[in-house]
Amino acid sequence: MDVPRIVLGVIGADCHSVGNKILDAYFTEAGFHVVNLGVMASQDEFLDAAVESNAGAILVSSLYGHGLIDCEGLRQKAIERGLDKILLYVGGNLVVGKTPFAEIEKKFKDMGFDRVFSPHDDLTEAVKLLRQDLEDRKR
Amino acid sequence: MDVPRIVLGVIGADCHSVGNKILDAYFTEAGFHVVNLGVMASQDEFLDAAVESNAGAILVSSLYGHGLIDCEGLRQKAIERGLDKILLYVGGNLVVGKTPFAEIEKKFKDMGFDRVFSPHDDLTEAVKLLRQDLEDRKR
Amino acid sequence: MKYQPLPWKDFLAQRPAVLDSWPTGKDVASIDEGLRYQRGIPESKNFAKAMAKAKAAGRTLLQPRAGVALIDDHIRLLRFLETEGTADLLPTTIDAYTRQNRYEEAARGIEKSRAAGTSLLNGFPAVNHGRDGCRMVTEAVTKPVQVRHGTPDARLLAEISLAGGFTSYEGGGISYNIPYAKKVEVGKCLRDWQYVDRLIGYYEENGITINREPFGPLTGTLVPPFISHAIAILEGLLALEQGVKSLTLGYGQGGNVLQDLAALASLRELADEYFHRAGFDGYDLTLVFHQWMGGFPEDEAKAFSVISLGAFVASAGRVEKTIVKSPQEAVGIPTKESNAAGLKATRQVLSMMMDQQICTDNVVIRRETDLIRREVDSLMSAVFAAADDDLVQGIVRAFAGGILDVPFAPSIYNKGKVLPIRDNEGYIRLFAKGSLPLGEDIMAFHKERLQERSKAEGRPVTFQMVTDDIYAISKGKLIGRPK
Amino acid sequence: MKYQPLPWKDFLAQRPAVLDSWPTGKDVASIDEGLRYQRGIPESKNFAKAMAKAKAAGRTLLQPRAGVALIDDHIRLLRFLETEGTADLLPTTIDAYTRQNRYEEAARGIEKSRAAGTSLLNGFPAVNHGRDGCRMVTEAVTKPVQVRHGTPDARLLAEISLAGGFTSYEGGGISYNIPYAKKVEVGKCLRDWQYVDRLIGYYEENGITINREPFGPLTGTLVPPFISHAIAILEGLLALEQGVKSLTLGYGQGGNVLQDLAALASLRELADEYFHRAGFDGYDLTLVFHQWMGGFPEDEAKAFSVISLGAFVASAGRVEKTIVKSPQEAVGIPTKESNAAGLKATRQVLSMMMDQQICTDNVVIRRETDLIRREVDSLMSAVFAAADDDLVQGIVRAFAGGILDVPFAPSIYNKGKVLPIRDNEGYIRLFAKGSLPLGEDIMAFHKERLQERSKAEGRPVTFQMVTDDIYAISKGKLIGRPK
Ligand code: B12
Ligand code: B12
Repeated sequence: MDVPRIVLGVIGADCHSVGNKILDAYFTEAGFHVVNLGVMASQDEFLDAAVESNAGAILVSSLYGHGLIDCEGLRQKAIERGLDKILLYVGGNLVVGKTPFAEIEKKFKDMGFDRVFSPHDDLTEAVKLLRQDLEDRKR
Repeated sequence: MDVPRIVLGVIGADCHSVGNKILDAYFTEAGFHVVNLGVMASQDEFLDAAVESNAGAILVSSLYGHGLIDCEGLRQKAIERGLDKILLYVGGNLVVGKTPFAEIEKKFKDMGFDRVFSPHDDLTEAVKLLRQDLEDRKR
Repeated sequence: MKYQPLPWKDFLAQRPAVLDSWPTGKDVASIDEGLRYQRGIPESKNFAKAMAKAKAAGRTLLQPRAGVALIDDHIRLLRFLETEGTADLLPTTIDAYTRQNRYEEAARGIEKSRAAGTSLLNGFPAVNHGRDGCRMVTEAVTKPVQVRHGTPDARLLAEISLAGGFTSYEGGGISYNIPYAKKVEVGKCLRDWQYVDRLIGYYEENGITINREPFGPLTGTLVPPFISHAIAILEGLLALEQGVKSLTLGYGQGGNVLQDLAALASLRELADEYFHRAGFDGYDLTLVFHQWMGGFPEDEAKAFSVISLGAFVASAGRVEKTIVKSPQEAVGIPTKESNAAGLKATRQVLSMMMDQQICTDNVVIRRETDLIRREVDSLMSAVFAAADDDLVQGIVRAFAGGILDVPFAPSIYNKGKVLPIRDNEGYIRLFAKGSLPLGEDIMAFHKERLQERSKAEGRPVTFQMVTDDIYAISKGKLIGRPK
Repeated sequence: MKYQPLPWKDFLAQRPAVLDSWPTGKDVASIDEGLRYQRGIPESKNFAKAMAKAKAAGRTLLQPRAGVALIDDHIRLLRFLETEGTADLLPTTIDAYTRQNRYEEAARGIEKSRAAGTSLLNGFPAVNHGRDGCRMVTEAVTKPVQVRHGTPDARLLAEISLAGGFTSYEGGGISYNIPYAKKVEVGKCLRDWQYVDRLIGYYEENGITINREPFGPLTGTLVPPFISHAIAILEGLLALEQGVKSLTLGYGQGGNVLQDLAALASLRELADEYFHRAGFDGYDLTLVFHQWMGGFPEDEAKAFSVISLGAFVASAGRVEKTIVKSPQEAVGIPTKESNAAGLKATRQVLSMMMDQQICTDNVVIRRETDLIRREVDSLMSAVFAAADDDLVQGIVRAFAGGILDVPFAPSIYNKGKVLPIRDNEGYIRLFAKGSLPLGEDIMAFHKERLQERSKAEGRPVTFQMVTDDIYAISKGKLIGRPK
């Protein structure tokens, strides 16, 4: 069975590195091959890494509040780069200030993200969903 | 100048005695002659004391939440006893649970109270109002 | 001193009148039916067992206060507090009419609450709801439930609530009279509580342990530890005399952390000493710490901090239980969410502090512990001296003579001559001792400490200072300094 | 070690390029204009004076974090925090684009925020708003205002904000690089901060004291005190070298109360010792304590308790300033009300604890203070040894060699081999020391303490334990125990 490959990173000018290190360890232990860009990764870095590693999913973190600005256009760019089947996940403190999660989720789904996570979502659940979604995409 | 007389007490089955002792000291120091019934005073005790002392005002406290039940009908009874000019003040934690003060005030004013105080109102203000109201009644 | 339980035949002689005082009394005519019912309650829901387990494990359990007029609402409330609030122990706070045996008014409150769609009573009228209403409540939850009230004559309430499945009963013949009533004679109240304790002793003889908790904080307002300690120990002796075995003594937060820690340490030690000296044994002593019982700040953020500081002391003082306030304390009976918020805030502090050893043994704590000991001993020996072998008599005389005197209490049988004031570090000291039998050395210390404050504030020690201290915490300070 | 300020002509040589890096730079071309402006600021609004006064009075000042995209909104926010929140000191937190000198993106953020009617930036873009925008802010309030950011190259921001009337500047060449950046060379950043410190030294020479505050907490996540202490002291030395006189060193709450108290006591002592030994004098040293800087609980009641515990330690530790969190910390940048709630909760604890002496001297605190001393000395002497008389070189080599290593930091110039874990009482200890130059006796102690926990939990010390500890406080515990 081949190991599913994913690209992980914290987008924009965001320096929050703690969650990123935990996600790396977590998804690696869950059986994924994780290409971790660390913090302050640009959209292009995410896409380059996805192309290079032939990844099935990109997991974007944004903790510092500029998520909306930093993530804008990622889906289009992915399509331009020929990554039209790639899964886009995003999680963290995605917008500035306390906001109902449904609102946040809608905004990011409208931007082309497949799944949106709050900082308090269970990572076991995320792994399960990712596996399922990767399976579904294969077909 | 004659000393204005007032009746003070905590109505119903209410045992909160701390505020009552403070009000007694405060109004006494402010120049009133205070007839203090202490806690657990019935409507009749308030009215008897007012008649006996020829008081200009009755200051009712209710802290424990049963204010609405305990104060019902006090105005009517006062009129029946011939105390038709007497001022009725009430203060404390007047109803069960956190409630907008405007609502509470309206309820007690509808019941015939002249002024309604929250537990956090300034006592200096209350003294000022009482003096003014007593003056006004005289005319 | 002679300790002997109320003879069972005297108990039975009183009983019919007690049960007759309200129609629901007849449902509990058979004590044995109540015992059988209690035997069916799972261990995990027995309050005494929970307290004993907490003691063995060195854990602090959390309990809120809560009670509303109607059964369904009350059940919803308790369930919310045990799930969302993760309360370890549940309360059923009784309304103030029931506390005064004014069951008719309670009935009216129930009616009005039904009509209003919200509770117009400040608690659960357990007598009116009767044995079966109580059973509905205690069966609906998974945690042990205690009756919390403030009832001078709590005999009928005890009969009904114990048969109704409650496994702990708060109160005592002093602590539920002096702060809670105006005209109840001290002796009458003590005798009515002998009945309650005897009933619980009977349950105990029959294999059912009901936890008993004298109400520690009294008026909740600047009560010096030694006064509440002496009363707690006296009520403990009275309960043990009647056969109570699971005993939880209480203390209400004073606000100075070291004084509070000294108070908790000394309460545990002194109680055991007095109980052993009186010949009692085989009982299970635990402590409850009440978060600040005086006036709270109106602002909820500030109220949260008062709650957290209380939780901190509960943790450092290693008590078995702490009673939790809500951020709405100053305003009104809390919503269930606000009540749960108080629990969650407390839980966070307790679990963050759980494994930490905070210095509880230092020179200051030893100074205060020693002071409290000497003060308690002074009061206790005067009460014993007045007793002529009859503790009830001793206590009656003690109140009459001001040997026992609770600050700011409403009872006309309380002298009310004691005035507490905080010293310059916030310790609760005596400004006026009334007739408390305290030696000159002790009073010299109190005086010296107050002079320190007087000097620091540049004003004499007067009643104004007492008033300022009463308001202080609600205004965001510990000590009521002039502006 | 040779300490000498950056020569003024070298400073001036760099300056044009700095000011040219964004159009608003030209407004501050005349340093003297800035000085003149600062001279007009009333004393009551000078941050350095406020800190010195707090020290003299033994008071703890409260400061929130806050910053939004637009000037008017930012002013409204600060005013609310000083009135409703009764903040003693005000912040202006800078947005994350500005921190990376990405002024174009900041400009876009300003535009989008205007369009959206709400701040889409996580701070105030002071460079884009320029000198006059800053003056509008600092003039609109009555309290001293500090620039709080996280900017590796903070030269332009310093020029603009000081001319703009700010009287305190946070950061440092290590603390605003290693936790805040990924690819900024250690030496480059230290030199850019020499520029900032030199500018402030120049203000000082001209009679304007600007307060400087290295950022103590670093990644805010289980940083052992000795690591942040060593870095704080190094940044202190670098600032003093450039002529800074008002210096505030910081420490972020670790969660174990006694370790935190030991950390605060040792930071003050050690800093003074190192500064004096380096020949510095006539500076004013104060301390700032940051309430818990790691992941917060989502639930606001629990967050309030984390805030209160922090306030408790700030008070017991007698720091001059504490930086306050809000109950919305885990969720997002707080509303002004939530920010004020954090301040009010903190104020309540501080004023209730103000006059109380909590035991800060006991055998455990002495053990920990002593440990921290030995650890700091180990790091410092290794840095000095690597320095060849040039502290900047010493620090560069220290990071390259792992003599300095910040847990969980994003910088590629940080080895990232140090792993902290809490011991069985919640003290932060080392699981992996990486290349930190710590002696065997010290490591033996750490190991022994962790084995105690390992035994208590019946599981080996692994990375899972580190992860559990990172989550613990946000999940309502201090120590990440297995379920
Ligand atoms: C101390 C206290 C007690 C003590 C009282 C001891 C004693 N004998 O006095 C004890 C522990 C015994 C107690 C018992 C109970 N209490 Co109580 N108690 C308090 C507490 C914490 C402080 C009260 C106090 O002393 N404040 C200090 C004084 C100086 O302030 P004050 O009482 O508010 O009085 C001032 C003002 O209100 C104002 N004022 C009052 N009346 C008037 C009148 C006029 C005309 C004016 C101008 C001003 C004015 O001026 C006073 C002086 O400044 C309050 C909550 C709080 N405030 O933080 C709850 C509180 C009043 N209690 C409450 C309740 C419900 C009870 C109980 C029923 C038990 C229960 N269910 O929890 C029993 C009552 C039994 C009975 N029969 O009355 C509730 C009332 C709820 C409501 N209204 O919705 C409160 C608000 C707590 C709460 N949030 O649940 N309590
Ligand atoms: C520690 C911390 C810092 C440290 C970071 C050190 C470092 N290098 O990592 C320091 C002090 C340096 C810092 C700086 C800043 N911070 Co900060 N910080 C925090 C804090 C307290 C904890 C973050 C953390 O480490 N949590 C622990 C980890 C394990 O959790 P996590 O980061 O949430 O990650 C988990 C989940 O989010 C989730 N997740 C994340 N991404 C994804 C993606 C997918 C696909 C999935 C499934 C899950 C997932 O899984 C992760 C692992 O469990 C948070 C608030 C909080 N959470 O309590 C604020 C917070 C994130 N910071 C914030 C801000 C604004 C900043 C600053 C801009 C300063 C400021 N204005 O206050 C700067 C950022 C500068 C920059 N360039 O980025 C804000 C963001 C506000 C918002 N979104 O509205 C927060 C929420 C605080 C607040 N309420 O204001 N911060």
